[in-house]
Amino acid sequence: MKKNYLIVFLILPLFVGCSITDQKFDKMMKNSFQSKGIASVDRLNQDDAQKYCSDPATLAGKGDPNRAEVIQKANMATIKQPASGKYMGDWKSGERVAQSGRGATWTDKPEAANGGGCYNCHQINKSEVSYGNLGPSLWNYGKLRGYGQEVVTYTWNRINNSKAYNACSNMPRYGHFNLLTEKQMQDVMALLLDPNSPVNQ
Amino acid sequence: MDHKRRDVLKYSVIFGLMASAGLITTAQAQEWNKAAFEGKSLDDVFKVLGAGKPETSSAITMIAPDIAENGAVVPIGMNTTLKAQQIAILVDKNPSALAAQFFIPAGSEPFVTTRIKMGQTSNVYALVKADNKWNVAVKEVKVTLGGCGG
Amino acid sequence: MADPMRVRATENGGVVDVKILMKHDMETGQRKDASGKAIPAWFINTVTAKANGKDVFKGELGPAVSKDPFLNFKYKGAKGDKISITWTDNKGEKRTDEANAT
Amino acid sequence: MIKYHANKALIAISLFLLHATVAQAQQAPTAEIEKYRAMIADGNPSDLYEMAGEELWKKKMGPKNASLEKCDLGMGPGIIKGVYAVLPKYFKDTDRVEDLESRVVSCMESLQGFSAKDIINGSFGKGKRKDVEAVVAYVVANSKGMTINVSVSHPKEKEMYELGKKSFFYQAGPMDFSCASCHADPGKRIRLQDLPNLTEQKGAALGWGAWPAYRVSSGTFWTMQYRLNDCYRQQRFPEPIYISDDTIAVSMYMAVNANGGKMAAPGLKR
Repeated sequence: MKKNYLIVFLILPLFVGCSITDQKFDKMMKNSFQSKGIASVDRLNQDDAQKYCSDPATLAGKGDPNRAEVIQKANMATIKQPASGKYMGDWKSGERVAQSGRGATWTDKPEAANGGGCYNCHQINKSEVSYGNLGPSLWNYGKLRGYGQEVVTYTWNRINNSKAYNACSNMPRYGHFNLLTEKQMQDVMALLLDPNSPVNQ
Repeated sequence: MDHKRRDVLKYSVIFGLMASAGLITTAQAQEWNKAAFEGKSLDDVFKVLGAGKPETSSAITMIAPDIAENGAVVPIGMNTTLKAQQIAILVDKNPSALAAQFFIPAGSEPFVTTRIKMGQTSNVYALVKADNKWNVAVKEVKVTLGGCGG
Repeated sequence: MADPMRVRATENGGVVDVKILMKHDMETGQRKDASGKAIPAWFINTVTAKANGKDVFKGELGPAVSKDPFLNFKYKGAKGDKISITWTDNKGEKRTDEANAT
Repeated sequence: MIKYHANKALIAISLFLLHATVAQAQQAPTAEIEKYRAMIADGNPSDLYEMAGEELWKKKMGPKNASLEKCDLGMGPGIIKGVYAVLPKYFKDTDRVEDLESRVVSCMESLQGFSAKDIINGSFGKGKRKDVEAVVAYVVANSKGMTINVSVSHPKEKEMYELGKKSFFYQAGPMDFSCASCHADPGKRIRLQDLPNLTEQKGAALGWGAWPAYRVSSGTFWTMQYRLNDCYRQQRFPEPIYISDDTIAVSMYMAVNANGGKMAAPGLKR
């Protein structure tokens, strides 16, 4: 292990000019954060996708496409289809999940239910005027795309792990990181894909 | 920049002491219509104030936004051509309808603005007593959820 | 002791425009602290304004008035008027500050 | 309207079209929010913190019974006017790049004898930290309207900027967020709140130039340190330590990007 690190330290500066900054950066991060509540410092450890998407060049569209594909495949492999085979829950509960932006911060209790925070970034039901635009509008989601199994599976997968389709998607991986329960995700599915949901009127 | 404003300010503190020394009457400081503020509904408050069924008046202009970015601070005010003696601000869907009331002596303008809390989207009323007659104006203010919501 | 308020008064065409900011938490009595205990109501309930000793405005506030309350009113007056604002809260605490109309 | 085909391009196009029409319909509520902001702009309760801060600046306090009037915030001892527009900056005596809050804490320690460690371990709005916040309000108000002009001429300033940039893009935590997730594109919003693009001058000037601010939702005055602390909380990160290098580095990144813009703080925010 130690030997490997040594080699990396010796070789890296030849290729990457900023490795000194990298070491200083790691030290700075280590010294600048503390665990609080459920948010412990190990949250700063990055997985492959997070590493890849922390490079401004990647965000500017100059990332390595092969690496992106590897990340997408790995994330696709993490997605579990619902054990019961049931994709749709109750759209009314789904609306509540979409409205709430709570959960997973150091002020949240571990046992408290998380929200999806969907309206933070998406238009969903038109009657809610306070919505963000970081993500596309989901108004008439099912009405526009149809209610077929392919749409259902795609939507389920996107909610579970958006990085399966786009390595640097801005959408949280709700299933992958257990941010939402299976039932909550079924309810959000219904909000988007139940023909009776106000979203599809 | 702000220094002009600051110059205007002169502190004179220690009012508790003045009150206890009888320099102001405590009765004067403590007139507060408890029953009106404890009224739950609009009608409760109208009743306590003796406003009965106030008439809707176009002579009252409400100063309020259509949408409030946060319910903790909603600017509400009113202006009127009526000779207002008393002005009350009420919020239909707050736990207690009356937010504040104001008394306008002769020589003061029939105008006031303040900022209130609103728990949810609601109609807001400006109730005005002028020439011993009660008038009212209404406006809906939408309260939105904002930020990350966490 | 209560914190000072900020009083600004500007005369224009014989009308003095008075703007007041008061430092107060305006607790509604409906919030709970971290341990789930209700925080008791604590709010300014009366505000009186005098110009050169004469009453020019009176307000009765409920707990639905925002934290750090703001009030704006107008009266017929002149530059140099001495404006004195006093608030009282439901615990009997008081505060008076003064400003001259400019 | 459009029938579903298992065709990603079609989905993309329909999303795009939908998005365009939605953007237009959205203008109404945001325009109303602008009106709301204009209505509360006059009468910013941060004035009350400013007044308290001015008193605290001049008041003799602490184990050394001294005021802060000899504090060098970056333009020489006691100079307040315009100083917030040139911070963060490198200080020789502490051999560190400091933001305003870090510098005020340094002065409270060196001039007044208070323990910086105690202030760092404290909480926002409480104890000595409350005094720092009031002093910040007072100092910041004295740079209102001035041009942001933060230096990177010292090597440590340059380095702090680079570290801040790296941190700005550092994605981690259970929601995969970095500062850049929300603040690296123009025209974005969370709910109805505009998200300034902090990677370019115009957005950085808007963002950096508006804080510290009185926060309407909590009814408190938020310094930049408080603002950043809550950004990291919402990012689902662990807690940044008060006036730690990371918080100053990220501030440095935003401030330098904002150079040339106007300092509009103390602001009034949702």
